[in-house]
Amino acid sequence: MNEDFEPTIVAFLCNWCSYAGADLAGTSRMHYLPNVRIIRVMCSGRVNPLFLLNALQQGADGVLISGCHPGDCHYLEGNYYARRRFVLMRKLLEHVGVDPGRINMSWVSASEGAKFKDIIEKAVEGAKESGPMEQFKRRKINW
Amino acid sequence: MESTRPKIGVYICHCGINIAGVVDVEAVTEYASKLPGVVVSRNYSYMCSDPGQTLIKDDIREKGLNRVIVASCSPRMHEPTFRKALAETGLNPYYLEMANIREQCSWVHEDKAKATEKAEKLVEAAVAKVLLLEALEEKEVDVTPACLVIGGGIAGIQAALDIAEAGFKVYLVEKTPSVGGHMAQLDKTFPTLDCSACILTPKMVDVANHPNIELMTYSQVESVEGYVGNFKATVRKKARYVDFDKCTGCGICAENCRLLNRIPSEFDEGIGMRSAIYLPFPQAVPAKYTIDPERCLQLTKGKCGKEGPACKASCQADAVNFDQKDELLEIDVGTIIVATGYDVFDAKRKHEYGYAENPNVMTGLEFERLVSASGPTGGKIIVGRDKKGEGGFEPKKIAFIHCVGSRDKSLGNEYCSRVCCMYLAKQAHLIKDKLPDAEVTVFYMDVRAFGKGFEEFYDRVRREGIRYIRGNPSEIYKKGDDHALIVKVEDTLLGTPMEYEADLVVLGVGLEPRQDVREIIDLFKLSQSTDGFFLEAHPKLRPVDTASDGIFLAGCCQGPKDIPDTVAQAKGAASSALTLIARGKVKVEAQVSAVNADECRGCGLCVEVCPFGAIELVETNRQGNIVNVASVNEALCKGCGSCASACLSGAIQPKSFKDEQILPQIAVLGVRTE
Amino acid sequence: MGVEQGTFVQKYDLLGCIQCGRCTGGCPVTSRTELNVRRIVYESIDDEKLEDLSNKPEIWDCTTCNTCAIRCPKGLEPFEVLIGLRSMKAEEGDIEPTARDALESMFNNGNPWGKPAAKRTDWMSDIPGVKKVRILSEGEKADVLVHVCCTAAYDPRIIPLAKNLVRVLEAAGVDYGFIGNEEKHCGSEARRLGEEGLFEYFDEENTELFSKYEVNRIVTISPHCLNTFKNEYQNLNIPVMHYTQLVAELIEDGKIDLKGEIPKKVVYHDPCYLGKKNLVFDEPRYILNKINGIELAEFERSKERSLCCEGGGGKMWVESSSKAERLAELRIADAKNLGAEIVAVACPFCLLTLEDAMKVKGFEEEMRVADILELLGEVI
Amino acid sequence: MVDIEDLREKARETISRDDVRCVFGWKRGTYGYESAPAVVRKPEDADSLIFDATCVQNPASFVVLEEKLPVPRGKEPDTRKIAVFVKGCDSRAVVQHLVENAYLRENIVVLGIPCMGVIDRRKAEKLFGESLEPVEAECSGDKVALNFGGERKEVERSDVLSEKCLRCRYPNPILSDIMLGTEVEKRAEDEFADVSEFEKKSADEKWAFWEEQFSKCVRCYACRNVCPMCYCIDCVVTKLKPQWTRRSTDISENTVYHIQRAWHLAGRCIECMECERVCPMNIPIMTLNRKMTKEVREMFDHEPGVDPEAKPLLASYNPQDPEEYIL
Repeated sequence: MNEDFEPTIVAFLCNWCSYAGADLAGTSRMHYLPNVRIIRVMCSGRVNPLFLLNALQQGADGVLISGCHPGDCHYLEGNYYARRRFVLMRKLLEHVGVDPGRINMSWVSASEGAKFKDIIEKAVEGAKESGPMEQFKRRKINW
Repeated sequence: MESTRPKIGVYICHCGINIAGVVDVEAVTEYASKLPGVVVSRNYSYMCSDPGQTLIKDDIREKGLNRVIVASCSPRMHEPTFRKALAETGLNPYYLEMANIREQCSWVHEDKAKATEKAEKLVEAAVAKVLLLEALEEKEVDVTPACLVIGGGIAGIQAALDIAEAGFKVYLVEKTPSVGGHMAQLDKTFPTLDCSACILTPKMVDVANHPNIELMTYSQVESVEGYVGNFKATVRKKARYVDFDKCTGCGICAENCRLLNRIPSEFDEGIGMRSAIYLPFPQAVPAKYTIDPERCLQLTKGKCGKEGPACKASCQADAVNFDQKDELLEIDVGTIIVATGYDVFDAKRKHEYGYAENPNVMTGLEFERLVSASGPTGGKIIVGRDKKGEGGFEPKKIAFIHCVGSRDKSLGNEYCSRVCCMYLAKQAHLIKDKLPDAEVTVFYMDVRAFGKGFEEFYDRVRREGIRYIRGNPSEIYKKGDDHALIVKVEDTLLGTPMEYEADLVVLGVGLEPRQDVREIIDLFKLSQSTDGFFLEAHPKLRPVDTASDGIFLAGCCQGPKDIPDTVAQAKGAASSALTLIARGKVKVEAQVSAVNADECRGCGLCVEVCPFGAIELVETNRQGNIVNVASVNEALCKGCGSCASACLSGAIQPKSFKDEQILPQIAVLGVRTE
Repeated sequence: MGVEQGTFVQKYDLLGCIQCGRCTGGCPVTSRTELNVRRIVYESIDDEKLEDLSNKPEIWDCTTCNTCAIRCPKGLEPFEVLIGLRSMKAEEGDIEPTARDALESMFNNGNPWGKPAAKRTDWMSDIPGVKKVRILSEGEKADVLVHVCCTAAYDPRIIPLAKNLVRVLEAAGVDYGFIGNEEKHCGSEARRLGEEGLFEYFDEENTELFSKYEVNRIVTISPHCLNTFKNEYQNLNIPVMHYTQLVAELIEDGKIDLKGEIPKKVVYHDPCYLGKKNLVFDEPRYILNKINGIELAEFERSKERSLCCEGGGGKMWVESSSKAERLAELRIADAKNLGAEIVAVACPFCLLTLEDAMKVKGFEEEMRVADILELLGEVI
Repeated sequence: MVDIEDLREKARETISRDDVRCVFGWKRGTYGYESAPAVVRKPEDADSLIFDATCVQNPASFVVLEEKLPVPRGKEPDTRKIAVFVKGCDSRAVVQHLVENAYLRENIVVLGIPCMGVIDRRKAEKLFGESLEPVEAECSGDKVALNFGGERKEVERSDVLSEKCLRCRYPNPILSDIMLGTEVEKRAEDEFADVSEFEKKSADEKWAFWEEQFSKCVRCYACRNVCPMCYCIDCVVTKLKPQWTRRSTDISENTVYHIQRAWHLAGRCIECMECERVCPMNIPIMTLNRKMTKEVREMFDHEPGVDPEAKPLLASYNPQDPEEYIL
């Protein structure tokens, strides 16, 4: 594992639980690594698995999708759909040779600021172990 | 798409030093100024303040801004504030995008350079997205002018009365046969020592008699559908096996019941007994008898004595009816108040206190019944009575124990229950009052007398000669055959372990989320905080709201509270519900999904996925051919966007969260900074 | 000797303590010694004080009975702080000679009793109805691997337990085997005497030893071995159970025929390491109830509230400073008051301490102390 | 075995119906080991129809791809049914179409053909070289007889049949309005040995394999175009707003294209293997699809294209779905 490598992770958080959990980590001043960049969506069910491909293609070294715990989805069942989609997408990427450690999914509720911090640390560690994602990173085109 | 070129204003908030202390706001301002489409980039100490908002509004008016980025706190905090500011200038409020550089940047990172760089990226992503945002129209739907209140304790009673008084319809649904809740079980209330029944029972009668309140006791909500303003609830009215209209509440039936005084009374916490046909307590409202279907011989065995059920035979009003069935009622309401209350901690879970083994170890609530004038001993403090309620003795040495089931991680209840310190002080006082010669000792960890008049009361109680020993007992066991209980405890101020002998121990049991909390969550789609109680929308600013619009919380279902706090929250919930009802209209989500009918292939995956049934396939004419395409009902759509991820071609998209609006964010944020 | 700054605070989560006093309030030995575990936890927060604390003789009075840990509302384990303090002394070798000898013997002979390793299987002879006890060879398969434990292998008073267990296993047709002379001390007492390094040595050695056989589960005679294998070994991936759990299972499956009868009033004393520490409460009682004739009584303080006999935590080798009445004697007196004729236990240490207390009390005529294995031996 | 005359007669009867627009089937090609697709719009067109082991194509693709031309003002749209000949595997496409509301059951006529397997052109060419003549082929038992313009050659079934046929579990159409011939027996189970074998590779080995494969791709989109399940009006891989994938054929875009394609078939692929067959660059496309098929079956106990009443996999869920990977 390259300790100096600072991975970039794109996180998709649902507005109601995980984004609120991330806010709580903030209000509780829990320090975590700055490697994760958050994109807010209304529900984990909104996260199109193709976003994940796009993020890896843009140069992200890992992705995180986080939603409400099963049964707690603000939209009743979006997280259940997300769970199916990402377990499959993860398998597909694994089959192509992408380290599955780059693809993280979690359930973080609005009250789990501490868990959010842990998840960030795990995701960063996972991406660090996997190393820089170069496999299908988009090459700069110099016209 | 508007034809005008985007003119973006970027506003970086210092939030005092909350942001500026970690993030170099000048650098971010400079960075933002060079981003495509940005015409003005500023920073200011508090963007949410009046002058901060004016700064934005002036720029919109003077510089013709048509897109605004505010980089400050979480959008969950101030998005509505800034949207409103945009709207005041006539700009569509949905041309706003926020970058969260406080909760998710300055507050969580220490490295200033990295935090600044992240803030720049977050602003850049917001710019990338705002370029593609569209103007959205806010729509309103009518609000059914009625409220459903669940739970008939003091919280539900107060909320129902407030709404009914304002002139609107209330359905008050209570699970047990009577309203009153836990407050009805209490003897006196701290710190004023008002008689609980004296202040509560008039309100109980009021809810029953109020023309605007439909009181549904012994009833439960079975299902809830719909959305803010237009909920449809199904309520099961359980069979009482007593004709509600005929019963006069005379009680002759109960006296004749073959199980008279054979069933532990829930109201008396099992200290007193009741019959199978019963009124929970003398002041119950409604004063109508109910047959316990799990205990009644006729209902469980199909046979009661040789002569048949005595209750039926003795009832002069002919009210007993064993053929009664549950009824299902549908009600339409605009708002819902959840006031389902709490359970007291089950002291059996603390084995070391021997609650299950020793009858002279009792819970605080049991003690309330013991000391209450309406209780099984008529208010006499007599313990150790036999099953028939005879015998017993007056305790001489009484120990009270704080924090039983509260502040205890090993039991999973880390929180403070907020009422135990004071109710134990009150109970200690009541003992001194009734048994002046008794030795009363309170074992505590900390005394939390934070409320109005609490500290004064605690002071008074101590001066009455009640001994407070700092140390939480570790175990209680019985010594020999007499009543003596040994409380093993350390006086932590002296550092002396001791074996305190008592003949009555009262456990200051805490408050817990109700056993059926999961069912209520599933019913109303509520969330739980880590302590298991229901989660409010914001811990400070929206303490009665839930994440579901139109559903409010009142009382201990949201967390332990004393009576004044419960009543205050109930009034708050009533006022929130009334705001919606009185206005008569409510804004519905503007960020709903929309279908591009030309691209939709009509597969219906979105229809399957939509949890709100907001999408259907409708026939449409595509160049002369009739085809099916998806169509969104905007009143039902909540904008979650699950449909968009299911759609293979991207033909359905939630507004403000479209693929084409998210991909540019990914393009900015996904780049690794080397 | 140096303790790194803040090590104690972090290792034992000392800042979580709210000084409620439940640890001390429940501590069985506070009534007879100077030990105040709450206060030690409080003072341990200050690194400067650790050395002084470690010099206090009462830290050796703790029996590690786990009561303080199960009572702690914040989920801390106060007694572990005491072990931490002990280890500061053990590191220097500045401990009681008896304890030091025990530790040395553990390292040299694989047992704390100063007995040669070669004699570890001597107990296996002369077991009624059993010709030869099965010793597993490397790679051999068996359902159950029995760990005898040092005390049951060497102490003449405890050897009958091991013998009776063999008889029970034979009678039930269990596919079992022993390790033989290679068997070593579990390390539990080494750890409790503060010798963390020695404990780690046993952890590694024994884990490797067990992995040489293909067994489904390990069964122990002593709850102390059970606890350390189950909860303290880092990489042991074989399920571990106490003999009472196995025997209860065998009785339930109808594999043991309990023919005999013991028409006595029996009270069962929960060993701390079996009960409070591993929550095995029901199986021993189940077995006793299945023995014909036994009338089972309960101590007022039983199960989670059971009173410690003071045999654990290395106390076998460290004499207590206190002259007050021993807890074991209290326990025997309680049993007497209940009218019990037999005090049943399921732990070699409990057996030794309670039996001793019974003799001190002079109740030998009216009652006896017996391990459940001995009672089983009388009825199969 | 299907009697060709019977097949043509059935086609003739079908196209003669007033409510049928056309019939899709197969006709003899002009060269090689594969027949050509055929559209029957008049009764006499049916004379050219055939069915034998060279009828590889999945005609169900045409049912969804049949263009709905703009209807001139004042004219009524053609709402007549489309008829289609299907083998077992082809019928699964029809079933999955019904699950996805691609058309209504009453709008199609399905003519089912039991099938003993079809030829893999690449295997045949390895054995016999390219053929400039159209080849006829007949399966019987374990043998396949090929007829090269009168010259008959018999080979083992496994030497020349497509892999999908060697593991075929649905040789008979799952649904049909009109059945031809007699049902044939299922000869195999699918244990996904090929996928399991591939899974054993390390991540680096996997990527090395795919990097080589994907870099061959010329992005002709033949795999997408032939797929019976790819029938979006505007495909995400070629969309410009938003642009998910750039059109350049570099490894990054090619990889993403292939993952997108496999992803969009997750829980939908009916294993007709047309994508791999048509690939001019011989990319083993099915290796991705089959991974998804295996996972979908193992994790969700779901098999697409076998039950017209089934819920689409990714538009349904089970609260007990696997989630070990969730942090």
